Amino acid sequence: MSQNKLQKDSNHNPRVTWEGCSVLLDINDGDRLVFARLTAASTLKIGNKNCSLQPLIGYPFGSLFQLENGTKGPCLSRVLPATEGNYLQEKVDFQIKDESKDNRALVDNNTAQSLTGEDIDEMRRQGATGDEIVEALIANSATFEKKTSFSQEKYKLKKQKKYAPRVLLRRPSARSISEAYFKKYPARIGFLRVDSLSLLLSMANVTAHSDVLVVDMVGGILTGAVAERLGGTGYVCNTYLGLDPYPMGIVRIFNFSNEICKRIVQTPLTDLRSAQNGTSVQIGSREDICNIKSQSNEEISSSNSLPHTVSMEETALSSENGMLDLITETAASPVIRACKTTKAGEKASKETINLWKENGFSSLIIAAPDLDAWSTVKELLPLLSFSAPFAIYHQYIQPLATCMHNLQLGKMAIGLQISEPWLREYQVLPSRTHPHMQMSAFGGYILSGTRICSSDQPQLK
Amino acid sequence: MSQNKLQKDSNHNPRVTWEGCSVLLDINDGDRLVFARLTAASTLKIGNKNCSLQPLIGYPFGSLFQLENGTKGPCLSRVLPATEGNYLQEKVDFQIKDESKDNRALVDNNTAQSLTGEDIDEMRRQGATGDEIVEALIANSATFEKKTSFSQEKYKLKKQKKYAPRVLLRRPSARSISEAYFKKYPARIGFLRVDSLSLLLSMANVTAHSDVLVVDMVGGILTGAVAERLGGTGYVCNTYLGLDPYPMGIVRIFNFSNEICKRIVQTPLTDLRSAQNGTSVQIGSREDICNIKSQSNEEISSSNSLPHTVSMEETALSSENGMLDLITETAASPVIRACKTTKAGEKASKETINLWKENGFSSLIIAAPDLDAWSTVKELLPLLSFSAPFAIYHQYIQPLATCMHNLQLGKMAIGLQISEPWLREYQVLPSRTHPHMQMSAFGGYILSGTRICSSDQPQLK
Amino acid sequence: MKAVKVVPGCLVLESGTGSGSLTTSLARAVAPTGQVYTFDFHEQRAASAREDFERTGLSSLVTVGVRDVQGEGFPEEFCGLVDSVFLDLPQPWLAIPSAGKMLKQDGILCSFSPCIEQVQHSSETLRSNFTDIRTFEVLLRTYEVREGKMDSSQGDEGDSLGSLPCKRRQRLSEGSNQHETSSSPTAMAKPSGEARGHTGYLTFARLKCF
Amino acid sequence: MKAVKVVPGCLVLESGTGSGSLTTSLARAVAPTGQVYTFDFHEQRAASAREDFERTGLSSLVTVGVRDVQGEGFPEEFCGLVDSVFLDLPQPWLAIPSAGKMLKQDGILCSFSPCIEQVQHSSETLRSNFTDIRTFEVLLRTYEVREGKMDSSQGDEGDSLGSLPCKRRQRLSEGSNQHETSSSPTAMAKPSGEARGHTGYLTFARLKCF
Repeated sequence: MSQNKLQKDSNHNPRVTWEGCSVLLDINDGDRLVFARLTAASTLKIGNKNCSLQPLIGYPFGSLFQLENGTKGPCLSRVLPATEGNYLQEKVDFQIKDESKDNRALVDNNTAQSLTGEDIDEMRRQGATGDEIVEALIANSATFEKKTSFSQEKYKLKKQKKYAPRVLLRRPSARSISEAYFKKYPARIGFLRVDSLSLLLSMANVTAHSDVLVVDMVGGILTGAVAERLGGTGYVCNTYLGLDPYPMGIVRIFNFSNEICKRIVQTPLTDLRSAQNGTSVQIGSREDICNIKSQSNEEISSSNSLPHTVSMEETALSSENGMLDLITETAASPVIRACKTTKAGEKASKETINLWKENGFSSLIIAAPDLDAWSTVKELLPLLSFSAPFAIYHQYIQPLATCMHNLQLGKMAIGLQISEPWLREYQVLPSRTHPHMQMSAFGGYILSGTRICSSDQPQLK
Repeated sequence: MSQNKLQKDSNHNPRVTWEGCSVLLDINDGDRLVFARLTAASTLKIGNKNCSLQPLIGYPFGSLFQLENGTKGPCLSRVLPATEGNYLQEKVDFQIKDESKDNRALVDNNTAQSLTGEDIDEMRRQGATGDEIVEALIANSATFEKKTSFSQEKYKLKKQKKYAPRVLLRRPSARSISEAYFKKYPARIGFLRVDSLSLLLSMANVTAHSDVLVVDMVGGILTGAVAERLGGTGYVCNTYLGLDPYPMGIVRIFNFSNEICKRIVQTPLTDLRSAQNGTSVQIGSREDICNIKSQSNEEISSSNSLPHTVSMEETALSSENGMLDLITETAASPVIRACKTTKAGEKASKETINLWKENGFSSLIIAAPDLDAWSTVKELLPLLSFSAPFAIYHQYIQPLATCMHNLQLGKMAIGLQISEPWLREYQVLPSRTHPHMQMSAFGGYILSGTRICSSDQPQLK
Repeated sequence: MKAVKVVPGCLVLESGTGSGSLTTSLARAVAPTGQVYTFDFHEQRAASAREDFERTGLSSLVTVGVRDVQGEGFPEEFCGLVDSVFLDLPQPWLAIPSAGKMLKQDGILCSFSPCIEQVQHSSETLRSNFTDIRTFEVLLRTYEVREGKMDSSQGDEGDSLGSLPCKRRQRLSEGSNQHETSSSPTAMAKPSGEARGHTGYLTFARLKCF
Repeated sequence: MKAVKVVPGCLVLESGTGSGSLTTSLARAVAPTGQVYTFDFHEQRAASAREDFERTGLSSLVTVGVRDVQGEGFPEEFCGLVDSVFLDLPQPWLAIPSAGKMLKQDGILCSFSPCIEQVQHSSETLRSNFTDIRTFEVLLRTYEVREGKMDSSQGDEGDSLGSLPCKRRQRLSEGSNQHETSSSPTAMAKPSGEARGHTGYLTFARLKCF
């Protein structure tokens, strides 16, 4: 693969979106989460309206947009900080110290609203903005004034989400990507929660210039997070058993520069294990096969363009589940895409592999729900340098307990520990502070330790 | 055993201590926890002083006492509510909204106190109270005024604990007893935390008139808690494998009336399991053996008088570990003791056993760290009536997982669930609210479910 | 947890009644000789709870009253007679002084609140007449048990839109290390995915002895 | 968790330095091209941290300053240049306005506080210039692994004063139910008894885009 196709990415201001960049769209305050690539032709369906994503190009990440009726149909226009400020200020003012009203006297039914669907359609035709419709709904609600400030706020937010939906432009990063996946499709990332991911990296001591061996059967989120942390130094070596590399499509959601992409390599375990004395012929022949494999893999990704091509779904705006859609540009701009996606996951060079064989990897991270922890660790641990740390994630504790026990018996590692991270998010609002009522009770388990020299095991020299 | 020996316990006001009653003494706000029986002769060692517990007789549970120098040596005298009120009020006033002082300028060393040990001894000889000594120490501290209010409070409390130790008179109950044991000797109650114990009872649906089958290898805390909940109705049948009943000395710490003690019986599993068609001869012969066993057991208890006869230990007053001592009267008053302790744990009568065989127990609770969950459940479940709930506690999840899996496969139970209770205690103080920094991360696991009819298993008719 | 100090024969007050689920467990705990008096501001809710207790056979143990306990306090007739008071009110601190009057010496108050500010305010109010003021959060985590080695750890999220393309199961050749313990049992437990992260805080306090 | 948004090349501010443990992980995260500026009020603590960074070879990545950030804010020279600000201060709300000025568009602030009142006050202050204000509590639970079936579940409390008198281990005759799965694996995990129940709350916020 040529390395010099349209290498413009180092010119991008990473804080401002550019044509072809990947973004995370947060619709209506987390109700829906959509990964998209911004091109002139890409669109997003909100409610029953299709709107172009072009207006999002060139704006800083963190900008907020609102769906308005433009002259040429619905379009996203930026919400100015002033407006947003007022909006939030109101939100805060609503919270009074000790709630004095309550819902005792309130009988809520559907007759309270005198504005009909037809009235609203008429307002729209006359060019009313979403905010104006929301205000009209409040003015025509018989019960609004009787509600507690909390219920008023809820009512207003509900209407705003329906008639003036907002889209927040977020930068894809290990944190935002894993949060989005965990919220909607946790199984695709092996239920690896953001704090567990972060803990894996810190327990495996991933830092600039590390050569990190990973087994990533969690869609690429682990590989991406390690690469992000390495920042174009060292290597993340994504290894696999058998002939086919594990899919790592999530890596392409990061807006990695070519410098970073080059540091992400895929290597079959057989190549890493082949006799320490480096029979390069053997490696060479394996490499040919794998190259073909990885190319055909790229073709698939190319036609799908993003790892999980999910058709846009009509989403009830009141949905509390949230939605993670991965949308694809309808008319593709293949050049830009190619520039973003070709580099990550190439085969490691013979020289690099030989260097690893000589020095050992500086750490190991395994996140492979389908592999038995102990048999995997047993094979991979000898590839590490001595005193290299490792961290193994699993959903079940028992395989890790067995693995830890065997590592202890075999005197293969020290500092062994099984940890379980707990993450509780809090609602912090005046007079209304408490942990979230719903939470993920489960962040999985991590076995961590440090490799030592063991007489039972094949050794690196 | 005669049932009519000195049956005066129904005359006791259960809110006021009486001669011979068992109490929980909380010394210096949880620093030490001591179970004791109040008699004219029983003493408690605080610091290097022995003081009589007699002054505690006849006072309401919840009363607070302070160690003072009486005319005949150290003695406990009641702290009047007014004093206590002021004391606590000060404590509250100390807390200011946003701490403005900090410890930046403070250099704390041991030269700050100008009062010597000799000075203090001299004050004592002149009859100064503990409170007066504490005040003198504060007045003679060079750094006290410079401390933050928080540090001042800590200093004062530390001195008060040393020179004017306080003893809080608490009523032994399932809650206070299990909290005290969990704090100091968790292994003696199989690490069964108060919320786990409470959950066991509610999952097994223990209520008045229940016939509850228990396997209590946690010192009797489970048996006691069930008996407390039954309040003199139904039965708690404490069963055991082999010939010797499991020790349940903790039951004697509860101040159970004879009505309640009668409802606590011990029966070997062999008796409960013997052929459903009730060969009473067989039962009779077993019973004889067991009666002897249980009598010899009583002799042991009698001579030991309380389950864990721990000699009083000199305890550093600054100790943060807390201390749980079980003290015994030096000169015993055997009549009262006998009245309190003989009844619990007799053999169930033939009639009762036959009734259980016919109707089945109404629930089952197992807390037996040394038994395999599945093999125990397999034997005991058939003794329950259909749709009877059961709850099994264990420190490890794996035996419960295996047990649950086998119950599912054998279609022996429905509504199966493994739960793990979490208990977080909070410090709630103005500007200083947070969960406790140290907590028991571990309350064990509970497998609960409902017995159903299964074709694979021997059935009750 | 809430009912841990309630034993047969106790006289217990509760406000508000709400769905009656705590009332039910309190009634079962005081049976056969105790009594539970529960109060709710809502006439309708009280009536519906009363019906429920009829149906579940608890009506001899429970009396349901309509009363604004935050505003009026508990009825004076219970003064000094009560073993435990349970509060589940938006502003529990308003009912605490009255609760204190109702309790016997050494009686226990338990207040349930979802928000920490309610706990802070209540604890502040409690300090004048109560002692042993302790606040807990109680959570229950449940586990799923599955059979098999490394099996079915994915793909039952309820969406078929493409769990990981790679569904194959691979196993490295099992080594023959003599020390090795058996690899996996056939039943494995794992915490259930979604849990109730919070219901509320429980504050317990004991009336000071006078 | 704290450093999750910090990547190589970032410019990061921190106050206070404290023991320097967060500084160290920040430095490792921004390496090789980024920089961490950390400030502490205590001259002595700053000096000792500086020595530590010399010793661990991080001094090219970390600059330690003595400064009362609550009183004076961060140095003006960093205005609008900073990727992330980390606060571990008794009154973080005093430093938040200055932190907001230092951050780039979309920059992240992270504040660590042990008490909920600090979180409440900080969140209140953050609302004027920040968005995505989220508070987390992070806990780590560790497990012990032991070998054996039903073994050694008691008696290593460190006191010999009489754990349960009955130490025998009894097993019921194993039935031969054909369905049964194997009874116990040889390695079993159990949570470690005492855990750090709380260290503090982490509040994250993103600077509003202007």
